[in-house]
Amino acid sequence: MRYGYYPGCSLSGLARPYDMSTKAIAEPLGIQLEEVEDWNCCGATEYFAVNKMAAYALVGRNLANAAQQKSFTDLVAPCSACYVNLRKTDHNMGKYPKLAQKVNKALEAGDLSYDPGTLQVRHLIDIIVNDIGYDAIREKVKEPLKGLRIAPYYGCLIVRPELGEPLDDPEYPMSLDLLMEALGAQVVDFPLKAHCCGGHMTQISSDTAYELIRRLLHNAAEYDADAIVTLCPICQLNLDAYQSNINRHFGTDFKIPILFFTQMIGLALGMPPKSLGIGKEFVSAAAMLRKIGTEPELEAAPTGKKQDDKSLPMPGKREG
Amino acid sequence: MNVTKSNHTFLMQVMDATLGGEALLTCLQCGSCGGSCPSGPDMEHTPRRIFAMIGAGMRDEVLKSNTPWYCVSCYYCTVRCPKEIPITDIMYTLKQMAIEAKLYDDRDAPDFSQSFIGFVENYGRSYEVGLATRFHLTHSPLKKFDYAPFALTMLTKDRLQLRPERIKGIGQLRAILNKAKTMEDM
Amino acid sequence: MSAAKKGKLANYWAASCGGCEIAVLGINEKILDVAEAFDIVLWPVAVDAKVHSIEKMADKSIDLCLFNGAIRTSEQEYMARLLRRKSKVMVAFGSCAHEGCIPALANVSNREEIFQTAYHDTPSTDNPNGVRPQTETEVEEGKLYLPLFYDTVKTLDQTVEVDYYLPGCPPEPERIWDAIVAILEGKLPAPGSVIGATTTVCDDCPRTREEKKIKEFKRTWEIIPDPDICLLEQGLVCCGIATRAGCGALCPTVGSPCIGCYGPNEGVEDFGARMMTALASVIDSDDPEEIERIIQEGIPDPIGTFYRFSLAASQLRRKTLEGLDPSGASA
Amino acid sequence: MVDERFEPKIVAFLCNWCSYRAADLAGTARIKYEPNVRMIRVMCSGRVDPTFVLKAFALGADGVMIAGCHPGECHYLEQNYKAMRRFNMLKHTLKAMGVEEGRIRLQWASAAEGVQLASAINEMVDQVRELGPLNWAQNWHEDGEVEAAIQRIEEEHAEVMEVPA
Amino acid sequence: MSEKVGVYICHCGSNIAGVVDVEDVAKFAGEQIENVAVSRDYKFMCSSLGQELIEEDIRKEGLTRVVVAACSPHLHEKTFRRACANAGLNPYLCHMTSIREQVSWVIEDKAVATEKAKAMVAAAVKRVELHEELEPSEVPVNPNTLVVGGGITGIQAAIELADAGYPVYLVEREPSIGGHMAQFDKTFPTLDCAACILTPKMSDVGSHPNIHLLSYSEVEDISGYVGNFHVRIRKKARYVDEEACTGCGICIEKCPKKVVDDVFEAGMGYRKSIYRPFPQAVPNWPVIDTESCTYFERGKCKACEIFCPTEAIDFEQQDSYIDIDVGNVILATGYDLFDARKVPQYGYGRLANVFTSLEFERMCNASGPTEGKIVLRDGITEPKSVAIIHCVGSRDENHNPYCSSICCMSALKFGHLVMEKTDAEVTSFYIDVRTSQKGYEEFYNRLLEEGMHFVRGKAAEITDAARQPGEEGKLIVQAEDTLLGKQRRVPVDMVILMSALEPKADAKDVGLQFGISCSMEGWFTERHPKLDPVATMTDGIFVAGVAQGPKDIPASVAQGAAAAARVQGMITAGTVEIEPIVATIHEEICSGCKICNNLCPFNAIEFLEDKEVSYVNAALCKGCGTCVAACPAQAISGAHFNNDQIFAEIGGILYDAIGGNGAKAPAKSKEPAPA
Repeated sequence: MRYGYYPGCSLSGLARPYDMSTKAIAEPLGIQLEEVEDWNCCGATEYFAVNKMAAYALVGRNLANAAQQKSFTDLVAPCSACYVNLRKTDHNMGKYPKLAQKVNKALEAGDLSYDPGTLQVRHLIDIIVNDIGYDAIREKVKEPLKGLRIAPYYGCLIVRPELGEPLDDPEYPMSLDLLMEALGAQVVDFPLKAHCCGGHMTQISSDTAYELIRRLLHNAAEYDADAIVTLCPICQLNLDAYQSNINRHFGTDFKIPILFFTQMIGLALGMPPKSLGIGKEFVSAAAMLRKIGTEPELEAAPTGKKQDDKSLPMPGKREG
Repeated sequence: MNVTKSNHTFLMQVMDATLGGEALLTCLQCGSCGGSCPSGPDMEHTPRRIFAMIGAGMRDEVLKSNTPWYCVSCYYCTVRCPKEIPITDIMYTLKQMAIEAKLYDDRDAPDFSQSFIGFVENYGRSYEVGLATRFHLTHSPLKKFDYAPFALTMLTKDRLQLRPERIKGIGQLRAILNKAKTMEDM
Repeated sequence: MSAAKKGKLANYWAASCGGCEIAVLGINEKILDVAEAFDIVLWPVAVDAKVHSIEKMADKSIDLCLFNGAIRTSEQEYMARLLRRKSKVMVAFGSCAHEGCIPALANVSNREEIFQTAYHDTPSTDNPNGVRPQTETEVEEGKLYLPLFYDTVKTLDQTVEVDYYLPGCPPEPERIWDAIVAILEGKLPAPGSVIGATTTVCDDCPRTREEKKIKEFKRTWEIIPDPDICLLEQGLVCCGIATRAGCGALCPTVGSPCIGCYGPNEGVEDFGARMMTALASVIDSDDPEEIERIIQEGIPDPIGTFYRFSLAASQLRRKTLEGLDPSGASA
Repeated sequence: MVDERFEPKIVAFLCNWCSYRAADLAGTARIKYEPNVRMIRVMCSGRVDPTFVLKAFALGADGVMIAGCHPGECHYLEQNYKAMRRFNMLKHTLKAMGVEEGRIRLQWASAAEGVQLASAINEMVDQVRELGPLNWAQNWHEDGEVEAAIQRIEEEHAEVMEVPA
Repeated sequence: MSEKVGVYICHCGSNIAGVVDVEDVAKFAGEQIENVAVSRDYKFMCSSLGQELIEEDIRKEGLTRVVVAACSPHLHEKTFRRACANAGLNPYLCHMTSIREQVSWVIEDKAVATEKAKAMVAAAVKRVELHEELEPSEVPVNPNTLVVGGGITGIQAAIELADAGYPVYLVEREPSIGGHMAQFDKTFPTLDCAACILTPKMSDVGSHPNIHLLSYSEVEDISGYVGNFHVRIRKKARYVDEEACTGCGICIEKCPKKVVDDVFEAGMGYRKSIYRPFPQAVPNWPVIDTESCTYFERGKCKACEIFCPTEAIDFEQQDSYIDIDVGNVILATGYDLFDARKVPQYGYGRLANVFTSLEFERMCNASGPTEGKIVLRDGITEPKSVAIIHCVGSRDENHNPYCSSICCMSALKFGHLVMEKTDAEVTSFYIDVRTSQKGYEEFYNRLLEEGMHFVRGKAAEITDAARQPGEEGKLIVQAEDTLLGKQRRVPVDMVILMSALEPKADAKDVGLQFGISCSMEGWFTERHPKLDPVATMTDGIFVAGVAQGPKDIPASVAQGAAAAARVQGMITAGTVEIEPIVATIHEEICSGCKICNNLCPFNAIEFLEDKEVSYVNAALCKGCGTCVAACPAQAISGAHFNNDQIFAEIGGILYDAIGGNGAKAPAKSKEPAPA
């Protein structure tokens, strides 16, 4: 099956492991991903706050570009924020013709246009559980994740808001639970599975953000989870990169690795952890890997990168 | 009672600027938004209260409050609202209004949004290193958070891009965004 | 029918195809009875007579005028007025005079568009100088006139008062004979009525009818209809439900849906409205989108479907002129 | 007044049970709305024959509204669905006739929706006002050329007849 | 022959005359509308003097038609029709046009209002000229009544009618009557025991000579019309011979198969495969549940048959059909409870100690699964704290937009019961507490005094994920305390969800079967929400109880009695008038195309096979006119709303527009009428 692929900014940076593992499992699962040409940022949760029309137009450019490629009708985004922005723009353009008119007027300035409904915007988990299916995955599993206790973490934007046909229940989703079970893992009850990871609050108010992250880690620890498995780059970042800070701040001792669901699929398919970007996480997954009999390979420290001539200058400090 | 176009109150402005915003008229003040909100405890006013304030025409107080900026876009309020008010989208509207009116007290959140957008408009992509550097040079939001070791780990884990990537069609994108910015909000 | 009481008969042909003329001959040898009963004072297709001889006749001196054809030029209107003045009984003969028929489908267009098509745009036209018919032309001897070509085709009764209508495209010979007999015997219905049945084609149609529920309107080429079941129930838009009986259900009997040439039933003011309302009523859906789809896909040409014969006689008579380019450039 | 505002004439067919009562309610509540709509009561929106609408246009209406109970709330159970089907069919035909969509409107209004009915009327009046007069009869006036053309024929014939045989 | 029309313009005090120039309108009608013989304006047309004015003109001036331009016909059409009839004019030759509701009350500009009034009067005159004399027909009323639904509403209605001496057929779908009320423990606000007040009424029904109780039965088909309905009832097989069974209960005792009782015990308790829903069931014959019965599953067992002392068990029993004739029907089919699983954030079905209101009712009930003890799902632990969540599925656009009306009071009742039976703290999470009936506010006050806590805020979620000390092992209710403007987390042991009342799942089908309409949600629609609350648009079909909309027991009982009173009125009158506004098919025009036959939801259109034409049964026809509008041959005419009348009305209402013939209707040449 052929899909348009919109990786989004995170996957080429802080969520590189997500990108690596997605591409690694695509082939064995029979998924062909065709990257949207010259895609731009989706605006995350920020652009809509500053200028809605520009935000819609920003996403509109991606939809228009993707629709032009014509080799696919389903556009897949692995990042929740990208997914919701692409889907919201397509959905609202369809629901409010006036909006579609305006977005297209803006796109006209770049010789583009987009007819809402042309593309079906879908999240990666959607195509894996619905197009491929639990049974097909179960059949492909070579190394079942036996004995692994996993807290499935959906975060917000995969299941909310409801834009058209919902992907899963907005309050108590189950698709990732069932997928992890299909991989042979033991899924723990994780009541906070669709609660917020703090999102951009890490950048704005640490008190708020840390508390939100702590709740999640606390809840997963209560159920003795070996790992939290996520579907979203920001969720992964917030739970992983800030975990040591949380421990320092609250005097706790969480050591829960945070992995992408695609990495777990890769492990179950028998792929070497490194090829899945495992090892790049802040909180080591080594203990978890040992539990399923996979020895982690240590990530070699990067060699000093040589300065590329084409690189752009760093932006300077803002005046005032 | 007269069914004619209503005068342009703050409430009307907020509703007009938000797709589906007219549902705000039916707010029951039940508080399921405030009860659901992950950052509710840290907000100056819960979303419910913000709606009451909007109805009361307390424009400046609303736009000055930290409430919209503390919205994490989790959409719990939106899916739970018994009156189907697009609460998250209203928060976006309030942020935009606050920026336009320069009425926010706390600069951190709006500046973060604008720094982010600055990158998007310059490069077509967001760029964490630059964003963080720029943001941290002007603010110190994570007072308890030491940015340097964080960045170093990211770097050693090959999870940071060292240079921003610029899309090919940046000119096209800017033309589109500039055109969009001339338009009235929905 | 003695010679002493011999009446005067006029037949006239305005905007129509000529089929009505043939239909008159379709009464076969009975035409001799007609000739015996009437002096034919005007019948351009068959008998040599001059307009000015009619003009000279005293008013109401023609006993019966069978007028076929719609009114689309000033000349036809002139003739209609003239014959009305001279005739005791004026019969709108056939669908064109009755309700406009095919010529009136031109009411979806206007004069300019029609001229543009006829004198310029058709592939077979060679008109390098762009010549167009004019109502006035200056020649050495003086001015020459052509009749005015109307934007809107009219029925006969929109032009002059009509006593009776004989529907059909063309009227069936039997019905023509029935009418002539009725006229001769003075057994005419009240003036203004249609000479014909008061039921619809379904009454004569041999097909069996069960239940009308339509999920999809089909075009004739899409299915081979079952020979025994109502065509409408098979999804074909058959106008027999709304069309006055009189033809003997010729078309539906042989598997072709009725197209409505006999016009509406007694008392109906708008044939298309009857078809629209009946068909819409039996659409088997309560979902607005599905209804929309069934209609859009099933009835691509509503005017041609509902007003094929009756556009001029309908309430709205024509497509709005406003939507048409008065200069004809859009044609 | 020089540029007098165009005041469209709109005929509304209201069902006896919901929408006519909504109009009653709008009155009782003293809700002021555009005076351009003139109402005709029928027992059910299902009674509205497309001929009524066509006739109203032909007789000079600039717009026609059909109002009935909300789907599922018809006092005759489901007859408003028939009204809806006919409305769609009629709209389709009127479009082909060149009648703008805004001139015909199907409005659901329950007996409690006086305000909604009044707003719908205001909205429609605004819309039709923008569309301008329909003036249907104007469509077949042939710019008044007919009589002159016929007179020309009469004159021509008179001339011919004067020629001695 | 031209008609002589009298036109009367009412001032309605200043209601009309304050805006409309009534004299001008009267003058216009008299001078410019053809066939108007008399045109007057008068202060109050509906007053007896106003009516006399019309009567006198009919007698003296020989008026043949009357137009009254005044208020809405829904208010005074009957008044003026009666006035005409008094003067010997057929009442249907009178027409009203509403220049108050549609003109003076909605238009401010006097000139514009006067113009609109003129158009409406012109339309009325044009229309009334074409009116025909109509006569209502009369049919006898069968004194039998069908009551559908054996809950408290249906029971009340049946007893009222039976006591008055009229035969009643009471049809109940379940094996026993009693309905939801039989499941309850106490009733608010008096805290009477529900069973104590209900069971005597149930046994009354069981033994009343005028009541034919048909339990475990459903209405299969209904035809006919007011006064004369024919009903077919399917009696489902009980597999117990009612003649032979004594209700001794040995079969139940001996049955080896125990299953969860999802109906009466709301899933909280068990019953046998042969069972009666509860001990006081009426009738008390048991019924075999074939889904779980071992014999029906595997063809073996028959323990019940073996032990039955009267050989009443009959495994071969089949459904049977009973045909009855009744004059009226009362529908009291009740409600379903909203499925709280549809609100996943409240965790019902996932979090053990979240209960629905019905589960809690059963728990409190002394004859229920816990014998009245309030305990957690483990069956042992008494809760130390209980939260009650209001508006679960009510007042919520995601589920049901309406208020379920009983939950606030039930919640207070539950609060009282918890505090009476345990030491637990009770906290209610509400949006508004609605206590608008007699004694209700007092009950609220009593609970405040008893120490029940109230948090104003819709519960956002219920979770078992502890966040802070004190929350471990508890259910935490998170909500905004809107009176404080702060988010609160209240840890409790037990949560009770006040689930919404919903229309029966098959309410719309039942509505269609009986020819009555439902609201969008599925509540049966009454004829008039205020003035005719138990009648429906279909004569002879009445609704009562929650089937018509959420209401509590007193209101349901009142409606049951009201419906019974309406039926008694019909029976006492003996005959019923049928509105003459009906459709007629003209046989000579009808070609039998069968477009119309399916369009009538009242099945009034028959197809006469012998004549190959369709035919309208006037007694069944409700006069909507849909078939009239649909007939492609225009073979159907609708009395009082025929095409010519409506065409004339359209012409009149557009009298000042340029029409299709270029003519300005209606001109008139006669001399002015006397003012």
